[in-house]
Amino acid sequence: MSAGIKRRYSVRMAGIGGQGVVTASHVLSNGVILDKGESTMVPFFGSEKRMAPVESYVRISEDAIYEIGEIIYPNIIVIFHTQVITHGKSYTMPFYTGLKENGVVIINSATELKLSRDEEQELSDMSANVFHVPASKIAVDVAGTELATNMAMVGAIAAIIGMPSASSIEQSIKERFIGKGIVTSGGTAALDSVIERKFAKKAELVQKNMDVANAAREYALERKWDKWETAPKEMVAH
Amino acid sequence: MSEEVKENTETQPRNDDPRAHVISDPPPAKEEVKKEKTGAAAQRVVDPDYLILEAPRKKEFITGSEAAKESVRRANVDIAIAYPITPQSETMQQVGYLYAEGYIKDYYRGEEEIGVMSAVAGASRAGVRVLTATAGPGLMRGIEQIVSWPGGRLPSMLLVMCRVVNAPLAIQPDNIEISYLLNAGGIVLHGENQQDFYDYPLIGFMVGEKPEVTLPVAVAVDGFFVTHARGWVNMPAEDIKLPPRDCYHEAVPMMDNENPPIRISRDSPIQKSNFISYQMHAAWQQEIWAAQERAKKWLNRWLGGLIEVVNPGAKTMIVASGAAVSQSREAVRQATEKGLDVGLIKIKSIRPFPTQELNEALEHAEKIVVPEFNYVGWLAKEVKVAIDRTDRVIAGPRVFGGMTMPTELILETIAASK
Amino acid sequence: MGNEKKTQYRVVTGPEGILPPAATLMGISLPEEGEGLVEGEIVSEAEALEKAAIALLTRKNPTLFPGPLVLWGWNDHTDEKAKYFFDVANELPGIRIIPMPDYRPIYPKIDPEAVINPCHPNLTILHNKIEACVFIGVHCHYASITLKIIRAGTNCYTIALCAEAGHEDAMASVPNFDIEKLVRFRETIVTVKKNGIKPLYEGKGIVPTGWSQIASLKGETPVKPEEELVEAGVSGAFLNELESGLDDNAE
Amino acid sequence: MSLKTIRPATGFKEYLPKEYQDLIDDGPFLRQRKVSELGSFKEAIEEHPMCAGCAMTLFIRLVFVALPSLEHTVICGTAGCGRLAITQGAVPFVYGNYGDTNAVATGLKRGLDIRFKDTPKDVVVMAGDGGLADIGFHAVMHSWFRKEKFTTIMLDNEVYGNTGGQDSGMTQKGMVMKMAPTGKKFEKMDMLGLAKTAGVAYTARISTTNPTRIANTVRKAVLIAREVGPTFIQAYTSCNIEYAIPTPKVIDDARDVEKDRYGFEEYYSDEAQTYWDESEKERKRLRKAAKKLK
Repeated sequence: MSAGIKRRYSVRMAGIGGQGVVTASHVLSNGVILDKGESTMVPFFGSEKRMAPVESYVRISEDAIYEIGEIIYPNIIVIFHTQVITHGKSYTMPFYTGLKENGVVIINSATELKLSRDEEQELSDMSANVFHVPASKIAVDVAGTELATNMAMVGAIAAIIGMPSASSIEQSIKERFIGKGIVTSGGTAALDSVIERKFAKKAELVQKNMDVANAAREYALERKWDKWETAPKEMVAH
Repeated sequence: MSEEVKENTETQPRNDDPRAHVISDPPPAKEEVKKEKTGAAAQRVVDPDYLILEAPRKKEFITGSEAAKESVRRANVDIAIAYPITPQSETMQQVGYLYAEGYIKDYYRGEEEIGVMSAVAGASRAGVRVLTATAGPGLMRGIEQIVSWPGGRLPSMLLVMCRVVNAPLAIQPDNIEISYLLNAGGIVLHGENQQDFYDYPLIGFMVGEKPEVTLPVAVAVDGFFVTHARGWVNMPAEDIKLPPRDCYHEAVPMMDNENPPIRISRDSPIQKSNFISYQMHAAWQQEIWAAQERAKKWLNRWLGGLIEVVNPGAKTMIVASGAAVSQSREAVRQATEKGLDVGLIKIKSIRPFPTQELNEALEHAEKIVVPEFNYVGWLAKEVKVAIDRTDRVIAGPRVFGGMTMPTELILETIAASK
Repeated sequence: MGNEKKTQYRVVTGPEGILPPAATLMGISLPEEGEGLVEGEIVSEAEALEKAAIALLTRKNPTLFPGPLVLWGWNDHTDEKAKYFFDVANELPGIRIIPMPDYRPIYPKIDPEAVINPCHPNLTILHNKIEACVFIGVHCHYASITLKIIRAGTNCYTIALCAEAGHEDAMASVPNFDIEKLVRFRETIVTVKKNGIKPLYEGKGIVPTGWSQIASLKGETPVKPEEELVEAGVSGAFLNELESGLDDNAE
Repeated sequence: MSLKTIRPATGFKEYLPKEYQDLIDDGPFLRQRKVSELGSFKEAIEEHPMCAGCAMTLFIRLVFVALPSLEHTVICGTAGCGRLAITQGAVPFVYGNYGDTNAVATGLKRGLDIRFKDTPKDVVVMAGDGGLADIGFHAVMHSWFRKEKFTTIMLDNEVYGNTGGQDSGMTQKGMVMKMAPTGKKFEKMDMLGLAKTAGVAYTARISTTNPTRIANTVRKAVLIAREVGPTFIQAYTSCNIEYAIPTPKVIDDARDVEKDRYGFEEYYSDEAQTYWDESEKERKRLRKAAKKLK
């Protein structure tokens, strides 16, 4: 892609209630702004209950964003939980509906997820790049709680699209959990307090979240996933 | 795609003839008369075609409110819900007398219009034929409910006696309130005179209850000019009435727990849960406007067309609805006497709007004058959207706030446009 | 708008895009008794039935969607009608029967092998790769909505056998669809096969679908298969931790 | 006829999903279920999106068990959490506009009475404190003054839960809520007092502590509404999210609140009292007679 053209990404995040999908989109979007980029996010709650599908949308761009509303034709799809695919816990079925040509699918899974032959076929037809990142595992290993899965996903996304920077994500995490309260639903507020209680101090919570995000970033960079747009597919480890 | 149902006597008022849908009965036999039935019991259910188009009629000189009463008397209404507001009050009082005489099964005065329009929604969901009437500020107060009727697919009859809605408060005729109904999704008929105020409700009930339509109908007239003035009204005898509402042959299930599915939640909100739900809400709205389009077939049958054309082919055509039509008729007569080539199109149905009919009837017209009894000129806007060569349209003259419209005003406009 | 001449709109299999127009508003009108609609054109009832039969015999994964009005025995008439419904089904090799038992938004997610739901009918069509289907006994309002959503997002050939006025948004539709017409439809299917239309699938009649239906038709009590947790360890941990997490949320 | 609406037409049963088959074979329709049977039969209410440990959900489930004739009942609701569960109940549910429940119920009940002269149809309004005491207040009061024969059940969680924690008229004075940033300025509305003034035949205040009592109260309210006049139940159904009540402690909270200010309280009009006493006698007589037969 030539330097002249500004980069623009439309990210659709799908997960299940309680995973912090919306929080992740806040952190990612805010991180881009801190990086002097442009970003907007649209939280999209499913039915009120936990374990129900949740989607959130983030637009990331190097210049002004005019579009609003949910993203129907994303070029990045992020799957926070394999059940989104395996148990159809998704409002857009199949999960890659609307994915643009040469797009990216990031799946939270330690192992390569077995997709149906049709799904494999359709994904390769649209020359999609499918990356499996063990976000929950990283969260457990690094922070000792799977509730930090969303931060691992943020780290992976940022690494793959090349923005925002690690430092901006760290700053964004700080702002999310300490400074500038972002308005959240009652459920999310309750979840926050659960997470907080898991750590002695908020500072610790923030640090752990940062560590998780960075660990996932490293995981992605090691595998050259950031080269998906430029390098030939075989050079990018899936 | 509702299923054919065996006649369910429990859902049929006792005194109704189950064969009614198909045939119009012979006059009652002598011994029947001896029983001295009164009210609805003395009436025969007849085929709508017969009651609306064929039954012999007699002329009477009555007010618009009385005309509405006579319409309701023959409409086989189950329940009427009233709330006073000038200039509507007389009509629902008259309907109350019908209840007292046994022509209507239930009647009460509601708390205010939000309550009344909500109760109309409840009654319609119960599968009965329901009627109410309001005017101006009352319509505004009930509008949240009224705009939700079409989405609920709730056949019902709303009579609207137009009056000023905006401050300073006034009771004078002014039909600006119709513009608030245009985007609701329901059927809106605009009557010119007492005769229309008799005919349109009967037609409205039958059209709104067709399975492929299943929509509420509003019949509007300009207050006072029509409601409180007397005019000639041609009506059939009192002893016939429309078939009852056939609620199991409509687009949605009744909320009576007698028809499936049991787990209806027919009105369950389309929650913000996914695109597909958005798609459902979108398709839902499309279906409402589609249903309106389907009503045209029946309106044409019973209304004799969505428009009436006087002097087809005239170079200058007046397009009007409601009381403005009467003024325009006179204008046409005087213009013709002066040797001017002026015609008139009366728009009877505002929703569905007669786009195609209008285009055909105005194909030849060089000038189109749209006189209205409101400040905003909603009819002129409708006409301009519907036709091409809109430079032909002269959006006026208009009077409002209760003024009447001198015929001269229309003639002057035509002259000035030369 | 205006009197601009529209080129005749055709109601054909999708996907037509996010929001197809209502066929009615594109100038498609309903058939009279004795007629039918095929792709928006008024044809004879016989022709409509034939087109429907061919679609069901030759397209992939044909499915019948009985709605509340036929699958619940709310009056003697429906019991009577049921028999003829199955007569039709039995003439269609490889046919599936997936009910629309009601119209509520099913929470949290429909089982696309077990039901179709007007809130998102395309999920059932896509999941089962259904390319021809029949709606019968669905209230007109929900039928129209369902037909539009299917035309929007799938390549399914929709057939609306309507007890009332018919449906412009279906590829094929016949109005006033009573028992006599069910019988005629069955006869049409038989004739079409005789006349050399080779069914895509072999054998006779209905293919069970979904764990519940398969068990029930075998006469066994359906038991919901355990939802095996993908990556048991991690996901399992997630669920439990979240529950216990929220449970002491005020402390 | 009604039961036919849960009987599949010949040959269709096997094609229905299991939850529907269960509803047919083992549902609450065939006979009045007892609270003690909960868990041993298929409840009318399907999986719903309410929060875990929600007291309101428990209460709604109990209402569905208690309704004296499920197959002849229609429920009216309005915006709020409650309808998320009620929508999934195997009873027709009218979701009207904001706060229109008691006006809709009036038209619905009168309409059903016109069509079904020999079959009593129970209309039950089940909505939140905001829906009934605030936006629907006028309709509630007038339906009571008009003596409309249906039951009104207020799911009183003392907050607008579905919109995220704003104070309602039923919120206690002083509570700091999303729209009472300095604390609510006036007392919790006395809907029970207003109900008596309006001539409601039977009112009850109840907390979500004793399932059997809840069921009996609901059944009584519906039966009295059927024969005598309007009835009203004001039920404390806490919002554990907005009031941050630990899920395992939801019932403890209900007990504390009950002790503190929400004790069980019933009121009968004379007419209602007479009707109820006689119908109780009749039921006893029938039970005796039944025993004798055995």
